[in-house]
Amino acid sequence: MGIFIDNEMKVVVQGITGREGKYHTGLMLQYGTNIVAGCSPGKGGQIINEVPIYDAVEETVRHEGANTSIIFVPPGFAVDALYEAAEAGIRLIICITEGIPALDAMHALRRIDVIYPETRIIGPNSPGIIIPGKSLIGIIPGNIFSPGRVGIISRSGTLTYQIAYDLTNAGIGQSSVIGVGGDPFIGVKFIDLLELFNEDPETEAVCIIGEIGGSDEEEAADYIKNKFSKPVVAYVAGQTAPAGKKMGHAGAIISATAGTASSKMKALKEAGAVTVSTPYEVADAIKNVLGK
Amino acid sequence: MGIFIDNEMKVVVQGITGREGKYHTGLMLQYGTNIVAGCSPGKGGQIINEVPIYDAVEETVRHEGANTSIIFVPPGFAVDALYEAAEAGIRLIICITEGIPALDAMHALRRIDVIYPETRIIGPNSPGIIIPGKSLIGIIPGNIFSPGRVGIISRSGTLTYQIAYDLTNAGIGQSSVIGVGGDPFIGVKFIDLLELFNEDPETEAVCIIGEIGGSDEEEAADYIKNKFSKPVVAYVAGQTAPAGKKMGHAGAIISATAGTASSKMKALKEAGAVTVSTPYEVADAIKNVLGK
Amino acid sequence: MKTLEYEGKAIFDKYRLPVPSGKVITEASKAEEAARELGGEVMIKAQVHTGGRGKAGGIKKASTPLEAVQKAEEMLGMMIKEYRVKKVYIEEQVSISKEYYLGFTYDRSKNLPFFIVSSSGGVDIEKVAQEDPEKVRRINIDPLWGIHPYQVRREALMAGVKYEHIGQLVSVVLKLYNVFLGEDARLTEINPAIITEEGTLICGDSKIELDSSAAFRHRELFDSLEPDTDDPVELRAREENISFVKLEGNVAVIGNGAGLVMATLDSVSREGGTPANFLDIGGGALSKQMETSIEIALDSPKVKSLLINIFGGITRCDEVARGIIEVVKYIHPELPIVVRLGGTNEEEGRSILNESKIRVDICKTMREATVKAVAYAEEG
Amino acid sequence: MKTLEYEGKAIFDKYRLPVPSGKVITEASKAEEAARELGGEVMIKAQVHTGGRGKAGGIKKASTPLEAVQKAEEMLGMMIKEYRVKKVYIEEQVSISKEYYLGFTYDRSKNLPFFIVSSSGGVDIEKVAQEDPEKVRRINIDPLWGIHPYQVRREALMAGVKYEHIGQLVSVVLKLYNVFLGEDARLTEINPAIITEEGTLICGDSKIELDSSAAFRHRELFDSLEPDTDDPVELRAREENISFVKLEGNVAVIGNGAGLVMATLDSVSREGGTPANFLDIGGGALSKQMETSIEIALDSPKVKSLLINIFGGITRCDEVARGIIEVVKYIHPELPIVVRLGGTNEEEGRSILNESKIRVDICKTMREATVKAVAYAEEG
Repeated sequence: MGIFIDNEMKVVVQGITGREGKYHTGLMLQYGTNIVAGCSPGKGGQIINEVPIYDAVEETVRHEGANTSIIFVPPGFAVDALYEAAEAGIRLIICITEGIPALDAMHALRRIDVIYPETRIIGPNSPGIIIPGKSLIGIIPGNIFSPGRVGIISRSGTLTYQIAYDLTNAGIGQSSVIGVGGDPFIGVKFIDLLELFNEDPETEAVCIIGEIGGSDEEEAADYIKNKFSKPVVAYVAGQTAPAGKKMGHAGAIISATAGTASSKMKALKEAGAVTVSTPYEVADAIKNVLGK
Repeated sequence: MGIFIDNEMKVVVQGITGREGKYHTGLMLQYGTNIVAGCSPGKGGQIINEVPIYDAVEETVRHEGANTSIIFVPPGFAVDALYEAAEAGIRLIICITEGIPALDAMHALRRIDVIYPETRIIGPNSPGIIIPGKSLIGIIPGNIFSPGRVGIISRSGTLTYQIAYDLTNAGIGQSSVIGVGGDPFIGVKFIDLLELFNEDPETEAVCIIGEIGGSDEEEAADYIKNKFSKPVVAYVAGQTAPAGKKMGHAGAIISATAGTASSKMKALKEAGAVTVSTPYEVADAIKNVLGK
Repeated sequence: MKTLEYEGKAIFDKYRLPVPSGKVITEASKAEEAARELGGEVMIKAQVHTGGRGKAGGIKKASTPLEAVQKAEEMLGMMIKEYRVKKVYIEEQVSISKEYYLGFTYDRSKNLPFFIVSSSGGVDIEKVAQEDPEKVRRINIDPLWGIHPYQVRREALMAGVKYEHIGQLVSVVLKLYNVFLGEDARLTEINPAIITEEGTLICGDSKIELDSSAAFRHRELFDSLEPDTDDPVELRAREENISFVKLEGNVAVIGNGAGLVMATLDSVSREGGTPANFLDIGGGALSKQMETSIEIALDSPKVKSLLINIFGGITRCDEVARGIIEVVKYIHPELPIVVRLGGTNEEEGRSILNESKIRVDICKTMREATVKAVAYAEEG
Repeated sequence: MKTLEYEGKAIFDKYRLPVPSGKVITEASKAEEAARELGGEVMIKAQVHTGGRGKAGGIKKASTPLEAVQKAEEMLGMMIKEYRVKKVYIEEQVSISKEYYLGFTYDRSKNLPFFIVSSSGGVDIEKVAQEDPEKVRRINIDPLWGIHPYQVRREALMAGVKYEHIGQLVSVVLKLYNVFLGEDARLTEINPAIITEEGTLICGDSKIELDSSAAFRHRELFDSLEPDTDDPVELRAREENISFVKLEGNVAVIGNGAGLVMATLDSVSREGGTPANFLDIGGGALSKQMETSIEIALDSPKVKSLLINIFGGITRCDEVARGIIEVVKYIHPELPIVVRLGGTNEEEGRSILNESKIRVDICKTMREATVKAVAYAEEG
């Protein structure tokens, strides 16, 4: 059906009884996402939005066959939710929570990678995944997306919406859209997604929306240069950001020696991607690479 | 050549400059063991017993091709030596050190098992391995052993010597003799060794020398019952030991519910092993099972 | 969140890292007693959130308590880069026979922390890494494996640390890693790690950057730290939990979502202007947050126009429009304001703004809004 | 090494586990002030290294400070099993609405620690596990994974803990695991973990068994603990670092190597005798150690003969023989001594003993020596 998502997907919402969890569960159900259960310790037995609630993720796996989880739990408890999902056998976890301490996330990602290597984590601080017209796991506003053949991978929520909206308005639909998350330590990275998009028959071209900080864009560039077979358009936000200042996202900091937008843009350009310097130039660039 | 030991074995002695390390290196060399290097931080560049000394295990692997290590380092530093050997690529580590804190050993065994799963650890608190007439890695007195076709696996040093000596005096030689160590947390266990002896063409029968505490003997019994194809003679020391008291070895404690010698003997007997109630009955029992 | 030297050394002390005795003062007159208690001969060190204070005159020796007062007097109130010296640290002098560098931070691409050791301490480690790379060693740490003495020993020896210092250095490094983990640091550094003439290792300076996301479990510490900015506008933004960074330009920017705001700054540059700030009002925030945001964004004489760039996703543009109207009516900004609303219900949002008759420019696209805001700033 | 209740509670307190206030006293007269400080109504609890003190009269309530003195007076000096009460703990009374069990220890066969929770506390957990298995849950902990709130919550709920107590219980369990790791425990238990009538969780008792192998990094704690035996011979053996366990029989045993000594005890039983002790002189030990070992092994009126069973490996039998001669000449034991020397240079060893003319029986085999020692004991 799309990147990470197939028809067998059964979603459990961790933290479904919180304000955000409840609200977005409603929106996801409206979009047609197959939510089979919610998890909220002490609230087991309740029904919310016709979704049965359990005390433990393990019970949602056992009773409802949950295999995918979305986490809306507050930062102090979110890592526990990650561990619980991984141990329960959940193989795709989308962590929406923003503000998880960096070392907690680092430990959780490493532990889960070693002990449950089959488990993929998107985020933390991810807006989620959308397969336009089919399925939505996240806090992405579904209405501004349209089905089509351009994949989007991004470190930013609103900026993704902005660009996808431009594409939609230009008549260019999207295949799979994934927000990897704005935190310094995240699970699935650009390069992992490029590998999947490379094999994805639904996707003709990919749009990368990067940010300052880290080196995910540089690694993606390396992969694009050597192995990626589809056209890429890239925009990296933060060309005017000063070093050492956090630009909103915990992960958007330029260190003394690395992480500038210009070095990322340069790497992507040299790898063969079409790079643009504002978000509003993306739609035209995509049109060009698709030959439309 | 024997259990764990082949002609490619190249031994590094960790803690070679200490009293015990130096002394036993001499004895091992006399026995013909292929010791290629010693390791002792800050002593790199020296030569002891014609063995070159290095500051780090990694250097002994790089320069001398070491692939097996024996550890004589004091308890407070022995776990560091284990980690160093594992990271350096050593695949068989014999840890002689007694008195390592239990939780240190537990963490080290688990970490090495997960991060370097190819690495086997014998001990801690092991007297080592001997392939009589061929090779000796440990503090075992080589002179009381003789080459032959009986394997010995044991949790105790002196008791092993006692029994092997009886066998030697009775004209029964030994194929491989391995002391797994008297600590509560050890690497290679009886069951791992039985698997190897099962496949070892040099071994006709196996002698198990157990002790109170833990459940290694019970697990071995289970394996013997279902999969082991050679005759087994077993003796479990501590039939008169009271519960809750440490009988010398840190691992020799009977807990409230498990670990008695009688339960171990019973399990082994039911699995088809010949059990005896004193060490001086072992040699005759071995003669019997070998049909001599 | 960056700590000052004396704050970092107090944390070091908690982890039993060796630090010289010292006392922080805010009035020069207190230097005398402090110096006397510390044995008379002391260092006077400016406590500011920036490096390079030595060159800027922020570190002085004093041989007597009276000299300490005099030096403290000179130092208190001086400027080091954009920071005013409000506190000085009076510290016992230590003799120096050798200086090393020790530090932990993390590698985002590998999701792992790493350790750096250098036999050349007391100077900028990035500079050493470029000029004398053989004096610097770096290793990644698998948090499941931990860091063990053999690794520190191996790397330190390879970086040129003398064998006779290894024992102390290993012990200090393991404690420093405990600081890194235990305090949720993004970075912990001892630079220089001094070997005194007596051969003892002592922390010459401290540098710790704490993870603000982990503040909830270090409440007492965070509440006790000096804020790492002097700027009153940045301080206010922090109090209001608004993500704000001051820049040098004249087009103030407000947007929702870190990526979109960064992109708006990029667009301002691209259209020939210069952004005055980064300001993310966050998701779902409406009138109250918008009011504070506008006040913060406009609180600079350099600012000549304001660009509000909101993309409506889950929060619809009509709701946003009503929020903006309320605020603009209330605060009566005197600068030109350009508002761009896009996304969910954008047309309704724009017509609500249009009908309200408040004095704002309403644009449909991000480019149009940016061009207009830049033009206003050039005029203004 | 087992701790007493008050020692364990002091450790708990260090890890911020909730414990009632209390004071340990050794003289009944101090109970009055202690009780007054603790609010008047207190518990008087005998501090002994054994369970079941409640049934034995080692836990009493007192409603006034004077009653506390009286109860403490009755308790101090009484015997509980083989232990004399030398200290009592005066502790504030807590109301009890529910009692749980929480504990950590380790599973040797898996090389992992495990956690046990039960909704039936205050009683022997082994008994609960047999009689009400559904009230007990046990999970192994992978030390690389750690223990996390979801696991504690899941297991506690399955064991029947009430949901309203889960929050406090999770926090207490995570701290108890920190005690387990941080203090190098073999076992840590809170039994009962009391829920008071106000709904607060508090540790009703403490049980900690520490790993003596880790004593080198907890020196201060180990030095402060009461020894967990009253037996003067066991205490002496500990001081001399001799591995010694007192048993009930009449054949004293000395050997080298834990396995060989255990096997010697087994042989004594097999030949119809009863061993008086376990004593391992360790490897390489000679005259000094042998002297102390003989003194310790013979320090009991029950002992009628002594069996020394030495296997010579690296240490040769001739060296051992010389050591034995030296000691026996010096201490002139009055009991029959049977010495068996086997292994390296055994014949030389035996002839040296023979030639020395000291009054010992020298045997070639372990069986022969055992039979002889047992026969002597029966005669004597």
